[in-house]
Amino acid sequence: MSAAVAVPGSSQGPTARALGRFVTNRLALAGLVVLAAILIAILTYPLWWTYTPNQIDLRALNKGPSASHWFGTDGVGRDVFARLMQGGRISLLVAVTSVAVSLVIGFLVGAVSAFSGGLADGAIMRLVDLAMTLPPVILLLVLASIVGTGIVPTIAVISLLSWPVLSRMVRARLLELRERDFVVAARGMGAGMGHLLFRHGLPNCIDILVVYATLQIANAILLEAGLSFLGLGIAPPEASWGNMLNAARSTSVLEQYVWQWMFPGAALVITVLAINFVGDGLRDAFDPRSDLQ
Amino acid sequence: MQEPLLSVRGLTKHFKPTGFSRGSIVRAIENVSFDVPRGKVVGLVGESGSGKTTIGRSVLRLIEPTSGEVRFNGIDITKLSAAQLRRQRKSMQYIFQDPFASLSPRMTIGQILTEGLEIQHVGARQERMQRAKAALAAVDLPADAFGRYAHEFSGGQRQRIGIARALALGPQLIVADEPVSALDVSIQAQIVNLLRDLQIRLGLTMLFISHDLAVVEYICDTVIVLYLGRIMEIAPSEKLYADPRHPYTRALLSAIPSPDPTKARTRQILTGDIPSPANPPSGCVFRTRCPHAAEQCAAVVPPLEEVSPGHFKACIRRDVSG
Amino acid sequence: MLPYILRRLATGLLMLVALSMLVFILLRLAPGDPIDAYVNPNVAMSQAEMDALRTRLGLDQPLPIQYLAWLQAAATGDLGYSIQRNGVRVLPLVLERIGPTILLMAAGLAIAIVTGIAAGILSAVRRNSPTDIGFSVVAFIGISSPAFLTAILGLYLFSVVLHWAPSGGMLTPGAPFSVSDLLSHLILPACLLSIGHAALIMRYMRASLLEVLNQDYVRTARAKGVKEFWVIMKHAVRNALLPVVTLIGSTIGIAVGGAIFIESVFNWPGMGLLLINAVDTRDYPVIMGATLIIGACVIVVNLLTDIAYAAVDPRIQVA
Amino acid sequence: MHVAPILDISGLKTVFRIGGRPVAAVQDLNLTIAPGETLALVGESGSGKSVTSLSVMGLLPRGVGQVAEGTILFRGKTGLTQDLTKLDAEGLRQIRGNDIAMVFQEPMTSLNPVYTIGEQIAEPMRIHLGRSHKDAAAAAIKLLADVGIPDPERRARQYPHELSGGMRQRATIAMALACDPVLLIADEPTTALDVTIQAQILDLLQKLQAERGMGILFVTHNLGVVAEIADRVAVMYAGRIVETGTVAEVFAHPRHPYTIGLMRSIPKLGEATALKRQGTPLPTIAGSVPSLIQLPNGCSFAPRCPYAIDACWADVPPLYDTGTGQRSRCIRWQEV
Amino acid sequence: AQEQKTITGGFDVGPGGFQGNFNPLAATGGFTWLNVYFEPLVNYNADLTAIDGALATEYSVNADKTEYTFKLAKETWHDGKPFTSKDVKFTVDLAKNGETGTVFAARLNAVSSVETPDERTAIIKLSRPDAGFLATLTKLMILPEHALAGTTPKELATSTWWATKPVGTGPFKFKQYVTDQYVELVADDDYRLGRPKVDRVINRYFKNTAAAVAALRAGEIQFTYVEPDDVAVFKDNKDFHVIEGQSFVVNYLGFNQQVPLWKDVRVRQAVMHAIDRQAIIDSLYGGAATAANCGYVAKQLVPEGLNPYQYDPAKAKALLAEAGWDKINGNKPVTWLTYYNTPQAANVMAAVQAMLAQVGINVVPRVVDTPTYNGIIYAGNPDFSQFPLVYAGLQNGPDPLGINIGLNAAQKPPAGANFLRIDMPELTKALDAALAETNPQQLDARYQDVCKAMNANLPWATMWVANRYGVASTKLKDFVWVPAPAGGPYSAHPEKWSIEK
Ligand SMILES: Nc1ncnc2c1ncn2[C@@H]1O[C@H](COP(=O)(O)OP(=O)(O)OP(=O)(O)O)[C@@H](O)[C@H]1O
Ligand SMILES: Nc1ncnc2c1ncn2[C@@H]1O[C@H](COP(=O)(O)OP(=O)(O)OP(=O)(O)O)[C@@H](O)[C@H]1O
Ligand SMILES: [Mg+2]
Ligand SMILES: [Mg+2]
Repeated sequence: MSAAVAVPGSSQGPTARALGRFVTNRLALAGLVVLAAILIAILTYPLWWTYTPNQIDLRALNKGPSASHWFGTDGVGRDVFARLMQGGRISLLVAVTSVAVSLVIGFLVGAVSAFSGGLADGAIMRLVDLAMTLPPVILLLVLASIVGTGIVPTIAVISLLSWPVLSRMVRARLLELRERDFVVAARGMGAGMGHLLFRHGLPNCIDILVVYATLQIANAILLEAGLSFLGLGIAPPEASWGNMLNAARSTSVLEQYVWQWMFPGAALVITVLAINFVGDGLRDAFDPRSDLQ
Repeated sequence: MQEPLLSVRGLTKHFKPTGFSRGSIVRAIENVSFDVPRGKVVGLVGESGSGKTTIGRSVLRLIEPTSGEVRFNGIDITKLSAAQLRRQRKSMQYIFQDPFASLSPRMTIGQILTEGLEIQHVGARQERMQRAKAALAAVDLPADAFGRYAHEFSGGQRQRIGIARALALGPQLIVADEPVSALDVSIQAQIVNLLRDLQIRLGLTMLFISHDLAVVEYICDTVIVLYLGRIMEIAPSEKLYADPRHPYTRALLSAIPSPDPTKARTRQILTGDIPSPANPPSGCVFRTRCPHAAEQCAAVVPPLEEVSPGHFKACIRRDVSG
Repeated sequence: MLPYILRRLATGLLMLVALSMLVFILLRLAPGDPIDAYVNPNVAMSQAEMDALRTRLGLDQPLPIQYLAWLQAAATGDLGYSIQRNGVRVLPLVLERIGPTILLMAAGLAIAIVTGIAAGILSAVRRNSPTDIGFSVVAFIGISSPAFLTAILGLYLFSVVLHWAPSGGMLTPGAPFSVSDLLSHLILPACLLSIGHAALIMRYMRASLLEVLNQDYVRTARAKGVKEFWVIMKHAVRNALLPVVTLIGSTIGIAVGGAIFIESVFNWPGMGLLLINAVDTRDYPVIMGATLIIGACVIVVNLLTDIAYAAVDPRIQVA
Repeated sequence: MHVAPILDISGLKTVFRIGGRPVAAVQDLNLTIAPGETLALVGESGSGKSVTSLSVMGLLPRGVGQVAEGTILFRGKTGLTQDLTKLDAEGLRQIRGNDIAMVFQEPMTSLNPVYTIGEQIAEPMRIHLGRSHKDAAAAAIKLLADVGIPDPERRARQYPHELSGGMRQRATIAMALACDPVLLIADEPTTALDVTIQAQILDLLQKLQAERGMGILFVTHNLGVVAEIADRVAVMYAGRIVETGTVAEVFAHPRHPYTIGLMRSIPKLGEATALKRQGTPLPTIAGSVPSLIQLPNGCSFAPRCPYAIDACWADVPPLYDTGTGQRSRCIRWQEV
Repeated sequence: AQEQKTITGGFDVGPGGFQGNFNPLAATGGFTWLNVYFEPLVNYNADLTAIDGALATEYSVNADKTEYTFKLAKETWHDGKPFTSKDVKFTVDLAKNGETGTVFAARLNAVSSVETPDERTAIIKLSRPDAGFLATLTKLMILPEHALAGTTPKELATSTWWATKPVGTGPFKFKQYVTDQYVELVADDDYRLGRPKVDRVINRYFKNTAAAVAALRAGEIQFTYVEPDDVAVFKDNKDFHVIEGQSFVVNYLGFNQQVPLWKDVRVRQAVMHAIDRQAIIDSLYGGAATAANCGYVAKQLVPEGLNPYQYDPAKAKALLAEAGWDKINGNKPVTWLTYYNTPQAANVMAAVQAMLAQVGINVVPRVVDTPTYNGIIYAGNPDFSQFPLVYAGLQNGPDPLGINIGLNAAQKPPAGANFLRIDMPELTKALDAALAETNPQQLDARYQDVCKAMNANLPWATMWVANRYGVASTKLKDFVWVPAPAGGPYSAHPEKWSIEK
């Protein structure tokens, strides 16, 4: 009988088509290229860069950018470029993992709350409210003592701080979704919580999750910087972009040795922008309907 | 006589205002009773807001009825636990009005069709695919639709997919909520034919909801006319069209525009809008728009009376219902 | 309306009790108490001396007793004394800070709202144009700049280098009060504070307006012959504002206790500065009092946001 | 007698950019509407009815759709005839809402939720007629009364969500009539409404037209509605008009297989019972509307047409004049 | 009206400050500022080399060091009432009463009585000699009996008097405190040493050193403490005058004796040899620090022939090998706890860490805030694994016995602050001897013994005593500021401070 309305490329599988949509998005591609370049540089720098991040040189303090030290040196004569690369590893690892963890927590809490409704919903949301009303400094202070420093504790702390806002957004979206016909249909077929969460809730929150994740990556990197004030975060002298930005607390660094914070700052902004564009691209690519545009 | 597959008694649903919204309780349906015999199609017609969807969803317990009982195969499903209900769901399925909203935009047709089977743990993956493909074939869609997304199909095709999804589980009862209202005329007829065909072939029992009396006529054995959550008239379909007894039914029939420009227009236009179900008129709810309303209509809630075998109406003005 | 507000306030009160309990427990879990904060490690003090101070402050009592005593007093409006500031009662101390905080917040948010919304509108209307991309890039720089860096950079640039604004505080010390003096102290921290918020508001406004521009009623407005400018400003923007109102609401909630960096760099005598000082010195009563008041503000602001939402959107009824 | 039409569309082609490629949503379209005349534009979903109306209004989504060819001559209140496709944005804006007004399909979404009904009705009068706020508000109340809304003072102060669907549609009609337009474009104004309300609205439109004498372009997919309201009808299929003529002629002697199919597939009250008894299915048109991206070469209806012959697949047939003022885009029009 | 002469400064910025607390009985810092409106009986001179009279014009001590007689100056309180010996007695009694929230109670333990034979004489009797007694008195601000006698000691602890209308005898009178913003003082016209040259002194509060520096450069304040890092900005600027001075705090790596790592002195020696202190001083401190081979760096306290522990990584490695470091710990990370959180400290620690890593000691810095640090080390039941090694500082002057509390075996908590549980008999003996020494001429020799014991036993790996900095506008004349630990006290003579237009 009648053939389906043909759409270009409809002969490929869903993943291939998502990919196809992604590669036609120029900004997203540019973002991906930048991101890939940053990642490759970060991962391979020990192979082609002379300096190591923690190698001090007390005779070459605070030297500006030069042929041998592209991005200059810092207050103990460490090579800023090497620290930027090493710091990128740490910062991105911390940011990406903590965002992933808080995505999971935030999504699950919000989705379970929305789909269970009633008393459970009320109770969960009050808890979320409580978590949001609590000033973060206090939470940080306590976590600082319980978990100490290091990558894993840092990830744990950042994840724990950031999920409540997300769970609210997820809940709002899913409360609306819950009444949509295709979800009603799934319930009409006897779907339980797990099915609703992952087959319907998750795919339909992708845009929220992507937007949140891209914004949160920047936030996580900055939060990590803030943590070191409280004796949390990445222990010095291990480099992270946040740590490096923190050096600008010193007036002389801020004014005279701008390369010590400008470069990590720029790296952060560029990465966040790239991630954002890639995120936008991914969101569109995951949306099968965007073919229609 | 055989026990009906579905028997609804005194079904009532009141929506309570939630959260922000002020306002009184919405009496969406009030004390509705009817039977759907096995293998038959019962039509439910009425204007927007008359409570058709509410009945359809209460019957499958997609929303919790306020009171009343719904016997399916003799079991009162309003009393089942969540787990028991989930098992029952296999044998009762829903078809939605909006072919755009009822299919997840993020799932392929294959995923949509096997979803129910997966939930009900029917067979292995292979078998589920088989059954889904069979359902797809039953609604005349090509097998290559399996890997595509809903938005790549026209409205009529989407509605077929919705039907296939309901069929895949092999239900005994189908509640079809305005399955053709959103479709073009030329497609409407295709879908009605398809449903009719499937119903006969598979011996399905169906509750067919529509606001369009003309569509209902072809597919239904019995028609229930609903107004503001109350049943106005129940009749076998031949009788209803040939001899409508309730003033509301007659107004409804006459309001349908006739595609024949030469036909003399003897339309009876109802004045005003449907009153709010939050604040329904006393007595007969239709009296505010009824050309025959009399004083006592405000006082008495008209009972459903049998005017001829199988033909019931709820109107106290015997004189005008000729 | 009134019963609704009362109901919300009642739940709010319960939340506050839960919050106080949580903060109390968290504080005791945190390392270091007020006495530890008191001691300059370069000028050592004996532990016996420290313990004597603890006893005087009742910090040696069992925790539940300490909490109940606090709660009982709090119920009568007595939030106790600051440990680090001699003789200062917590309640007035905290209340004194609300004014400056609200002033700074209000100014910062006003700037953020105006610029964020304006930029959001321009971006959405000129979607994918250089203007749009430019605004987006600026917004992302705003979002990814650490607060302390913007604060310190801003301070240096505008105060030290350009001499456009005083370097901190709320009023010139020792000078008689004048509104212009207050404003001159306010403008710089408020602007710096607005950066992050403006960026976020801009992103949301843009998304929301793009959504609204596709709505039927915008087409209806065009069909009526409404000038394009007014189509956007009158018909689209007001609807697009609705989700932004919620965002702003939650921002205010967070911001009441939150402009810690700006307040500490500019020495703005607000809640953030009070709280961070109190945390630095483990001034338990002040921390408890400040979180309580911040919590109360958040609850009230949330309520106000909901009411404001209903005011902007006639479809929502606050019952 | 020949009255100069107020609207004369000729050779209209409107294209959309879909996936980077231009796709013609409407092409080769000719239409005229005389003063006081109602022309019904019928066709299935996606056939280009709304695109046609939006082309006239100059409201095609910017950057996506645009008029590629053809002229839209319109004679407004001033008596001056202008080609709307050549007008600049400001010129069009002055005509919109004033000379040409439009009623949209969805009464739920085409009113702005945050302004009162009265405010929205008054707006075009303030814009085009320079009325003061007070005057316009008073006029809005009168218009509400004209379209049969009881208690208009109170309704004018209410917001759209406080009105029922039927009332909202009346309000949008009132809004369209505010400046006494020469031409009213009604894009499926009753599709979203109940039959009882639809009957009320159709009645209202007929009454208003009789009073004000405006031309109406009535877009619908319901042939029953066409029969009730229109003088002439144009049937669209896949972006082209396939048949036009007076309502009486076309309904009596449809000259295009698509029109025939369409008319047959409308369930007629009381007849279905008979069909059911015989076990015959309802008559249908097989298949579905083709995608604009992949139109067949020749007649776009050929794939679904029971009369199709090889020649149908060769070229797009022209509109044949059947001699009775009726036109059909079918090479076999004489046989059908 | 004539333009008022005002000096505005950040007097409580930096480690010597004590913002927000106005009760001098509870003060553990901020004496520079307190001395502008209060006065102690005796005070250090501005070189911190001797204790001179302040409110006491002169004082004498009896032979067995148990009776101190003070001749009091003629002065009136800011409210016009005369200052008498009654006030001295009242103040000392108050300071001994724990209920007032005083931090002096333990330090004044030895005081048995205060006698007031006449209005201008006060005699303080001790139950036993106390070498630190006069140093303690420099921090005890004399309080007006007439204003406070009506308040119970307990109420005094939480009285608002301190921050609203305190009455002192100093050159300036308290005018107002604007919470967390500033304190404003005005000249006391009848100050006994002459009316102050300026009309007002304002102490502005800064949470952030960087903000204070900005205010200084913007010309809004005329003085503040600055971090060593920031000095460079002012060094060659003719508008500013950099004040440099000893911090009197010795920085050290403290070895926790409760963990098995540092039992062997060779390991401790290795740490000393592994760190190139001179390089760090030259580069990271810009030369503005003095390497310390014991707790002292002042010439008269440091004996000849100390082991200089020259930078010698090879020797360090050898020592570690001898001690069997591989078995003791090897390459496992050792937490290095500190409360120093300035950018400079971070750099120093990075350098030290790198140097220790070279010889095979893997330390991992953990920077926490002061309360956390104190909370960890002074915990009732401390978790020693949390601070096997600390980076800290301890006051070594102007009273050299300041380090006793952290090193004497008798000062293990709870008695004192020897939180590292150092128990080195030779050192304890040397400290006790210094404490008991009553002959001032012999004191330096005793301190040299302490230094020798430290140098040999290495309870700490002593690093250096760094300089501290203040920056004043060149408009300020006769301005005295001394970077003393905890902000003094010392005689700064604020009445002589003046400012150019
Ligand atoms: N979740 C709900 N909360 C409150 N009221 C509701 C809810 N669902 C339905 N109603 C109200 O119940 C009444 C019946 O609604 P229902 O959807 O059953 O009507 P319907 O006959 O299906 O109408 P339509 O033809 O528009 O689908 C309406 O007045 C509706 O506003
Ligand atoms: N904004 C758009 N972008 C791309 N294509 C469009 C757009 N609007 C309309 N089209 C295409 O133009 C064709 C005609 O659409 P139109 O809206 O005119 O149909 P219609 O006859 O009004 O249908 P309906 O009865 O559903 O309103 C459709 O194929 C549609 O896909
Ligand atoms: Mg319905
Ligand atoms: Mg349309």
